Parts: sequence; structure tokens; C-alpha cells
Amino acid sequence: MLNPKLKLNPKIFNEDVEQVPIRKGFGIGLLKAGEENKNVVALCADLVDSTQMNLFVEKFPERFIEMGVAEQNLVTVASGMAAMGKIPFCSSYAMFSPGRNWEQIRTTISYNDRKVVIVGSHAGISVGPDGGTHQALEDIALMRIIPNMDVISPCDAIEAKKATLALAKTGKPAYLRLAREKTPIITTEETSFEMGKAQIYWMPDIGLTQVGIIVTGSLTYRAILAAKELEARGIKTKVMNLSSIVPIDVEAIVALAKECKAIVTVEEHQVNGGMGSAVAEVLAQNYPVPMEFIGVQNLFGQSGSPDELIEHYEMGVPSILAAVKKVLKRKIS
Amino acid sequence: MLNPKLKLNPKIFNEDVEQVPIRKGFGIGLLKAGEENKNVVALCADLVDSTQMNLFVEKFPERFIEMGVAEQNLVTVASGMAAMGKIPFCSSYAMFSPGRNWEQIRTTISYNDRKVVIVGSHAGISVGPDGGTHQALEDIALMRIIPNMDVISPCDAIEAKKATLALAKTGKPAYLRLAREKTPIITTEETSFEMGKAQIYWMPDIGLTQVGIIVTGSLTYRAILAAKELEARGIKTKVMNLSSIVPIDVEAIVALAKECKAIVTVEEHQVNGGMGSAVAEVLAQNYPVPMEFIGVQNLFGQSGSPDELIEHYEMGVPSILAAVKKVLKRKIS
Amino acid sequence: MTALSKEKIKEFEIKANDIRQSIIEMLVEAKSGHTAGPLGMADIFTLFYFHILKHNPKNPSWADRDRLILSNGHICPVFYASMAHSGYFPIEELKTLRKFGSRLQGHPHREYLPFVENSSGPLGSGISQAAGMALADKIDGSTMLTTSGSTSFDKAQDKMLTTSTKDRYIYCFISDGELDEGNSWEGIMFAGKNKLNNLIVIVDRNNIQIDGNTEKVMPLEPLKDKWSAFNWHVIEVNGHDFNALNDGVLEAQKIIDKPIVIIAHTIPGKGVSFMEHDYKWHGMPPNKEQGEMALKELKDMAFKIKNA
Amino acid sequence: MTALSKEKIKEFEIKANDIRQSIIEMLVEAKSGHTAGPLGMADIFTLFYFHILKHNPKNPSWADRDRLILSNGHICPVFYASMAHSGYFPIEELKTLRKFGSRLQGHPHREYLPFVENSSGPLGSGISQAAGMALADKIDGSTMLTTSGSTSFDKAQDKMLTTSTKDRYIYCFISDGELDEGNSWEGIMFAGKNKLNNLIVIVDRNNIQIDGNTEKVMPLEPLKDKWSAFNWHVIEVNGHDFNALNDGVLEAQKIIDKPIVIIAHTIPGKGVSFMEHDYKWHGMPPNKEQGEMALKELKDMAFKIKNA
Ligand SMILES: Cc1ncc(C[n+]2csc(CCOP(=O)(O)OP(=O)(O)O)c2C)c(N)n1
Ligand SMILES: Cc1ncc(C[n+]2csc(CCOP(=O)(O)OP(=O)(O)O)c2C)c(N)n1
Ligand SMILES: [Mg+2]
Ligand SMILES: [Mg+2]
Repeated sequence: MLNPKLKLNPKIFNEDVEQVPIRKGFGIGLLKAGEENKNVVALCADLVDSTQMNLFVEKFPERFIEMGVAEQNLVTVASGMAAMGKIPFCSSYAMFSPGRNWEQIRTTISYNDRKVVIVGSHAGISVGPDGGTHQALEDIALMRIIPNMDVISPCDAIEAKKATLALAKTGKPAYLRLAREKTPIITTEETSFEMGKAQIYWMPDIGLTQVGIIVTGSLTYRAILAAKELEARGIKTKVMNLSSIVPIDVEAIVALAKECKAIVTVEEHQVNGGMGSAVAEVLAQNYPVPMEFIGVQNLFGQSGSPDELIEHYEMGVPSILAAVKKVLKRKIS
Repeated sequence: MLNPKLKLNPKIFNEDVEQVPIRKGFGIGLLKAGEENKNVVALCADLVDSTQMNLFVEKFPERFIEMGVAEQNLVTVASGMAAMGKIPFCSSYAMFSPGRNWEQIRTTISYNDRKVVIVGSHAGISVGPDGGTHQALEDIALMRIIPNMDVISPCDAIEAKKATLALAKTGKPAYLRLAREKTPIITTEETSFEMGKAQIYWMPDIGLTQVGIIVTGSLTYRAILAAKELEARGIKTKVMNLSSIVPIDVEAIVALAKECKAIVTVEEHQVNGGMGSAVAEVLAQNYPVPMEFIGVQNLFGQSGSPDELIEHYEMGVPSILAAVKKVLKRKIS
Repeated sequence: MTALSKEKIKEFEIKANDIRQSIIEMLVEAKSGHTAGPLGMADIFTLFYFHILKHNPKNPSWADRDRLILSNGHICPVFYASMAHSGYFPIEELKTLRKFGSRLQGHPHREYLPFVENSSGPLGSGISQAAGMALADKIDGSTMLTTSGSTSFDKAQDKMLTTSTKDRYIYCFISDGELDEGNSWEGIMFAGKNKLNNLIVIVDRNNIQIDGNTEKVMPLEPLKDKWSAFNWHVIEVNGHDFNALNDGVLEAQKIIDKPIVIIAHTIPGKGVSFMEHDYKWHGMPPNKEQGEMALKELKDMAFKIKNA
Repeated sequence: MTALSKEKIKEFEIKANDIRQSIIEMLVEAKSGHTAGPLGMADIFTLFYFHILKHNPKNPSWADRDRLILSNGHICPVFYASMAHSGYFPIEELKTLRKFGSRLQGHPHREYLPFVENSSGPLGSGISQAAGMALADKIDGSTMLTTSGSTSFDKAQDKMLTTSTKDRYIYCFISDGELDEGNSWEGIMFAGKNKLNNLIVIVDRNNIQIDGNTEKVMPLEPLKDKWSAFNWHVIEVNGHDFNALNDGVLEAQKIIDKPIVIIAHTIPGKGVSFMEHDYKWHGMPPNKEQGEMALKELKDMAFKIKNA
């Protein structure tokens, strides 16, 4: 069942569940952050509408900086603005920022300790028809390896809004990962969001949990659907939303592993180096258990509809079900 | 004892063991590769001597391309040359290549399937006095997450030479990680090197192995010293040289885990996302066991002598000893 | 320069019109993709595929072919349509654009469509790749030549760069927006250094990018001065005038000591009146209705050309 | 322009000589580090720390200070020496350069030495950071001004960029070698767009980089034309002539519609005859013996200056 304490969207399992792109939540959050703090500025590399900065641009044109197609400049100018007390949010596609400005982010933002938020939109395979050059499948890894850099990957537009507002206040460099496609709304305004805190979104109605599913970002909905289906088939799981990849909630992850002794991770990302990899690092050091990794298996993406691609690259509900069954078997043997 | 089958350097434990920078082996290998195949060309971003391309430049000036301080251009020009049948080796410091041209490597080399070898010199904390902006601690992670990209991190100059020669022939994009400082010679010309093959360099004289130490790159010598010291104290270990990080030798790693049921990984790299993380991924999917990670714990480097820094960031022999003892305790409990 | 015959020009105009119609049809079918750039570049692609390029659609991997590097991969509808219309693959296949399993990926990918020289999409990397190809040709072509350098290193390097003996050109098509990218300027500086006169870059100077007009988003003017200051030979032409374009390329082929850029002034959305000059059509496909309007306009134009 | 008095110039010459001596001493002690660039930039640093910069070594975080962004972090010996000689920290501390635990990291790190505005080392990112700072000042300074834009968006953007009311400058020191980097040109284009006349860049035009002379490794000429074509106001000066330098900065401060670059022609290794003009001293420190020779030459020069 949905964790009753978290006040998740009661209509989540309806056919007509509301669907909103995760990036849209960022746009709304940024506008709000701009209203709350006049030091918030927005920088964009020629993708204002795509990255949903348009709301901010309309309201605060004097705090918007158009960078053109220049991602290295995007983050280094932001570093300079942060040095003068601004709180810059820089947006582009995740493939190009952090893909094309990684060292500049490391040096001029993290090493330099300048409060800048890097916003990578169009992350994941669900970018769809644009194809493999535009589907960022490595950005979580790129960013979680930089010291002094938080990494947040919200599960829906509402969480994205909350994360944006939270990141405007932390005083620490951060990366915010966004997806392009419409995604069902999972949370509500009342659901809590806290940096460094993982939350259980789904749990068995009754009885012991057999497998822990840890998910981040846009696949959270599918993970919950899979859990519901498993429940119907008598397999009891918990679904943990790990939207805060850095800081990572070691305590909660280890507790889940201790409880289930089998973990499946789910992310729209390469399995190498991503969120699953971060979980594997935590468990190896604390409480090793069998794991299965749902994600892209060291391949490039391609054109197609988001759904086609998620199925093709084995990140859909059937693949999650299969992974849960596989890890269950490994646990027993 | 040293694995007798591998014909390792018999003088390895002498006080006056020969010491050669790993990058030097690349320089010698590149010259040889150039002699063997006239399509081999060398490109460098204003660091010819540092990256040891000077031998090649002297012998084959007509096949050397000076790029100036422009790392994005370095790899994209190489991609174009590869399209015309050249086999380009591109060198710079690991911080800047792949740090400053990551997306170009992904798109124009790996996605484009162009045979280019990216050579990242001055990787690791042992860069020393230049300080944190020049000590690449994330490059293994940056490169192992790109599909269609091999990643090799040799343990000494002799292995670096062999790796260079091997990479000139594979037909696949690759990353070669090199260190700046003099490093004791561990292998001999007779020691075998094979892409995708991990090898046991140290093993107990007799008796069962209690802990497996998996190491890559310049710390291999220290890992062997630690193993020798542990042997003297009655703790039996094996040391595996994982110079081939991609392709990774899943079979050998799993076999070691099954044998020892406790693993320590050792690398001059962030523990997040690096070689240890790759091992954790393999084990979580195949045979989870307790692990300890020797490496930089999510921090930036700083100025100092290589030895000072290796001790300070807890990658020296004492730290390896402590990690082995810790993992032994975890295994028992 | 030798002017193209009237018949030739008429032939090109018809081809370009066909290609524009194909672009509209594929985009309507795909329901996503880029419109303005492809329409604006249709005349240039036509001239290249049907006149300038040394290529063989029946033997695409012919070793001695010219190389055409498309840097701004997003305009691939015009690229694919030109290939189909010149015989690389059936025109019918254009309808698969951006669909799952299609060879016609949203941005060109040579693993799927081996006829493209380079996979692209991320902007700003094409000039460098083309420069690398041009340099490789110089190295191969120069092996037999003697040189004038002073030291032996200089001599060897001079030799490497002596005018290519390979009888082909590396053409690189880029957009104006991607001149914002530092990678472009690194490549431009490098090609200038190496005097790559076998490299001819065509800039689609259509004055738009995603967020608006280039001179507002990130001004490029004085663009000619920029290239000159980076040691290129600069030619400016009207990108819709076949004669001017052809003359530009002929002039470019005669330059011996510099790489050449042809700044081709184009109209984004060219040929469809309600799309022309409007940056909003950068990445928006026509819907069914808009597609029909566009096709009607193009067909009317075709009728006019044929009966002129 | 108002010429500097003879006494002032003599004072600067003595300071610069002191700083050069410190540079040699720190490098001999450190046994690694960069020599040519720091010696070549000693005159410019002297003029800035002792004449041009609005700063307060006793209150380094004074909010209204000018900002000095060092882009090419490897020349930090001259940066540290200038700070020490102007009172930021004891001259004795210079001897800790590059040692474990020192505040004087091999490349400047503001976590260790808070007096530096930006950590640097990787080349080519300084102009952009300085441009970001200059832009922030424009935004803050412009809040009260009215503007002339046409749409409300244009008006707001104009307002943002109206001449800064903050009474300070953002200075950025860069090397010539780092003009190879695309990041530099992105920053240059951006500053030109935004007419950041509160940004003054000084290029250390010493004609060397690691692998040799810049015009061989990656030619930058015609350098002035490049900056002009990117919409900067360009000033060229002799980087060892205090009057010319000072005039250059005064001229720069009067420009109202463009960012300003001062191309300062310097001699790498300046002041130590056996190092001058030789690119091999880029990243090589003097050994003990070479250090003594260098110090002797500098001390002789100091004697001459004092007794002139
Ligand atoms: C490196 C990179 N950054 C951003 C993008 C997203 N993008 C695609 S097209 C485009 C606009 C570029 O302008 P231009 O190529 O002149 O567009 P056109 O004239 O074809 O409309 C942008 C920013 C990209 N493809 N690559
Ligand atoms: C991005 C980057 N690439 C490479 C380097 C290595 N590097 C340090 S200094 C230097 C030479 C640059 O020339 P310049 O700054 O003009 O040298 P100088 O005149 O001070 O000798 C290079 C390539 C670097 N620091 N950063
Ligand atoms: Mg354009
Ligand atoms: Mg220089």
C-alpha cells in the first residue's frame, strides 16, 4: 500500500492520474524561489522553454541571463555571479551540462565553493525521438563523484518544485536532474521532501517485506506499479524514493537491506556508476545483500517514444517484476 | 608470495627497486606502436614532455599534431582523423581530458565509434605539489560509464607500455590512465597483459586466503607491500591487479570473492564511482561480500609530496592494513 | 566564374522544392523535429548533392568521395531528404524519421545509417572533426613532397601540411547558433593554424537559434571579421542563389593557403511563408493542417517553376 | 594622461625587483613551480597592488574592493609575493609554497587562502568568472536606472546592463596560452554582448606556452583583430612600462560601451637574463645554483635602480 504517512496522491492508480513533466515543477519552483529571494538569478544556454525557465524570465527579465549555446560559459559565469552574492540556477540539457562543462563545474563551482545550482533537463532515455545524443544516461554518475556537490533527482513535478525551493536555500553547490516527458503525479503538496532523506513510498499492507526496491526520478511511478502488481501476486516489497542521491541516506538504505536482504535499484541511467552503484557502495561497506540493477546496460539510446524505449532498454514494469523475482531467488539460494 | 607464474620483478622488495613513472612506459609504447603501424598519430594539448609524447615526436614529427591548450578540439580532431583511418593517441592531463571534453568523447568517439585512445596523464593524488585542481580523482568514473569505451589503468611503466601497444590494435575507443610520479617496477617484460584479464600478483605461500585485495594503477606496489606485511602477521591475502577496468574480469573477481568472502579495493581515485565501485556492482549482482574501499573519500586534493598526500588521504600501507583488518572482522561477525 | 545554365538552375529549383516537400511530409509524420533550419538549407543541400559533391549514392563508401560533415545534426530532415532524392535509399523510408527502429534517427547516427560520415546532434564539434579529416588527408597526400622548413621538426611539420594531393574536399555544414560554442572556435583556430585549404565550411547564417534571433541571444556580428581574424578566407553569399553559391564553392576551391568559410545568408523556413524568419519554427514540426498549407504553397511554387 | 612621477616609478621598480627576488626564493625552496610567467608579470602585479587596485590588505574582505581574478593560476608565485609584499601575510610565509599544509597551494585555492577571489589552475575559465562578477555588479548597480528598450523584456535587460553604479572594477589577468581554450572565447563573446565596461582583462602576451612559442604551438595573431571582432575595446601596451600600463588602465576606465582588454607585451623570465624569452622556464624552478645566479642579477639591478 502507499505509505499513509506521506500523503501521496490518492489518485495515483487512476487511469486518468494527472501527468506533468518533472521539469515543469522546476519552472514553478524557480519562479517561487525568485519571489522569495531577489538574489536568485537564472542562466540558460538557449533552451529557455525546454528547461522551463520561461516563467521566471517573464516575471524577472532583469534577473535572467541568456548565455547562447555555450555550456562552459554558462557555469563559469554563474560561478562569478555567485561570488558576488547571487544564487544562480543554470539550465541546459543534462547531456551538455554537466556533459560539456564537467571540469568547470568541479573547479569553479565545487572546488571554488560557489553556490550554484546546475539544472540538467532532458535526462534519461524518455527524451524519446531526439535519439541517443540527447538522452543523458550518465549525468548522475558525473555529478555524484564531485566532492561538495549535492545531487537531487525528483520523482515528479511536485517534488521537483520542492527540491528547487530547497536548493535555493542550502548554500551548497547542487545538481538537479529533470526529465522531459509527462510523468504521473505521485506526491502531494503535503508530502515531505528533505535533502538527504530517503522515503518509503510503498509498503506491504501486512507481513514481512521480501525485497526492497530503491528508485530515483521518473521511474518511481513504474516502480510503485510493479510493487502493487507484486503485492497482488503475493510478493511483498517496499519502494524507496531515493531522490536525494547526494547526500545519500545511508541509514535508511542499510535498514531496508537488513529488513529485506535483497535490493533492486531502478533508474533511467546507466547501471554503471549511477544511483544503483551508489547503493552498492553503501551496502558493500555496511550490509552486503544481493542486488539487481534496472537501468541502461552500458548502451547508447536511440529514437523512439518514451514508452517504447523504456521497454526496449528493460526499465519498464515487466523488467522490474523480473528483477524482483530474480533477486528473490538469489536471496534464497 | 609473488605469483611465480607471472614472472614479476624479483627485485621488487629491494630497497633500490627500479622506479620509473608509469607515463614513461606509455611514451616508450607509443614510439613502438608508431614503428609498427604508420597510421598511428599523436595529438597533444601543449603537454608533450609531461605526457611523454616526446619520444614519438622526435621520431615521427610528421605524425605529431600540436593542439595547444584546447582539449575539446584535441579529441574532436582525433575523431576526424580516425574517420580517415588514422589511429590517434590524444594526451593531456586527466583532469582536462576527459574532464573538459567528456561529452565530445562520448559523442564523437564512442557514439561515433571512432578508434581513438585518450591518454590521461597525471591522474591521482600523487601529482603532488600542483595541488587539487591538477589531481584527477574522478577520471576512472568519467570513462567507465561511457558505452563503447575501454578503460585501462596500468600498475607500472612496463605494463603501461604493453597496454599502449595493445590499445593501438584493439579497434575500439579506449582510455589509458597514467600517473606522474616514479613508481617501483612490479612486472617484467615476460609478465602477461591482456585486456579484460585480472591477475593475481600476490598469494599466500600456503593456506587459505582470508581477504582479497583488488588494486589498480600506481597503488599496486603499496598493496603488495601491505600483503607481504599481513602475511608476516599471519593474515593471508591475495592481491589482484585490476588494470583492465573495462572490460572487467567478472569471473576472476567473483572467484576471488567466493574464495575470500571479503574484499578490499585500492585506487588513487574517489571511492565514489571508481574501480571499487565497479567491483561493488559486480559483486552485488553475483556474490555480495563485505568490502572496504581505499581511495579518496569524497574530498579534493591539495599540495604536498606524493607520499605525504597518499598517507594523508589514507591510501598508504597502514591504511590498507587497517582496511584488511576491518573487513576481516566484518566477515566474521 | 562559369555561370550555371538556366536549365540546370531550373532543375535545382525543382529538386529543392521536392526536398522541401519531403521535409514537410516527414515532419508531419514524425510529430517532432526541426523545421526552419532544414527548409532554409534545402537549396544548399540540393546544389551539393546534385552538383558539387563527388559522391556515388550506389557506392556510398567509395574511398575517394568528398566528405560532408553535418555539424548541426538537428537539421537532418534536409540531409535525409537529399540523400533519399539522390538515390541513397527509398524516398518512402523518409516517413520513418524519428521512429523506433528507423535508420533515420532524430539526430544522424552512423551506426544506424552508415551513409553519414559522422553522428551528430551536440553542437559545435563538427568543424574540429572536419579539420581532423582534412589534416589526415594532408598527411596522406604529402608523403612524397619536399619542403622548406628550417629545422628537421619544422620540415616534417611543413611536409605534413603541404597542399593535399588527395583530389577531394572536406565540406562541413554548420549553423550560426553553434558558433556560440567554444569548441567551434578551437576548431577554427586549429584549421587556421594548419592552413587547411581542403576544408570548406558553410555557415547556415539564418540569424535564428532556439531562444530568438542570434543577434539578441548571442550576437555574432561582425561575423566575417571573426573568421578573418582566425586566419580563414571568408566568402559571403546568398544561400538561395545557386549561381552565387556555386561561384562561392569554386572560389573556395582555388584558395591555397587558408581554410575557407562560406557564410551563406539563408531564410529560416524558406519556401513556406508563414514559417519564414520566425525562430519559433526552429524545433517545432508542422501539424497536419499546417503541413497541408505548407505543401500547397510548395506545390504552387513547383508549378510556377516548371512553367516559368 | 597624467604621467606617474619619477619617484613613483622608482618605487615601483624597487617593489617589482623585491617581488622578483621573492619569486626566485620561493621557487628554489619549493623545488617545483612556474618561473617565466611570474617574473614576466611582476611589473604589472606591482602596479596593481601598489597603485591601481582599490583594496585593503588589512581588511581583505572589504565589500567595495576591486576584484582581481587570476585566470592562469600557475603564475601564483607572483600573486602570492605581491600579496605578501603589500601586507596580506608575512613575507616569510612565501617559503611554504607548494608544501603540505601551506596556505600557498601550487595553484591558488581560496579555501586555503581566503584572500584570493577564485581558485584557479585549469586554464581558460577566468574571463567567464570575471564576466559573471561584472554582470552581477551591473545588475546590482542598475536597479534605480531607467532605460530605453522597446519591449518590456528588452527594457528590463537594458536596465540590467546599464553602466554599473558600483564604483569598482573587475580586473582579470589571463595568459596568452589560455586563449587557445574555447571557454575563453565563450567568455569573450559573452562579455562583448553585455558591454561589460566594468571588466578589464589584462593578457600576459609573453609569446610562450609549455610546448614552445605560441605562434608555433597555436598561433594567436592577429590577436588584436580577434578581440575587436568580438566587440572589445583593445589597448596594447609594453607590460614593463609603468607609465604605459597606467595610461592603459586609465583609458580602459573611460570606455563606456565595451569590455576592455589590455594586451600587455611582456618578456617571460623578465629580469633574469638566462631565463628571458625561453619557454623552457615556463614550469621549471631554478635549482639552488641557478637561484643564486638569478638573485645576484636581481640584486645588482636593485642597486642600480636605487642609485639611479
Ligand atoms: C552542445 C549543444 N547544446 C545545446 C543544444 C540544443 N540545441 C539544439 S539546436 C539549438 C539552437 C542552435 O541554433 P541554430 O543551430 O542556429 O538553430 P537553427 O538555425 O537551425 O534554428 C540548441 C541550443 C545542442 N544540440 N547541443
Ligand atoms: C585546461 C588546462 N589545460 C592544460 C593545462 C596545463 N598547462 C598549464 S600552463 C600551460 C601553458 C599555457 O600557456 P601560458 O599560460 O601562456 O604559459 P606561460 O606564458 O605562463 O608560460 C598548460 C598547457 C592547464 N593548466 N589547464
Ligand atoms: Mg541558426
Ligand atoms: Mg604565455
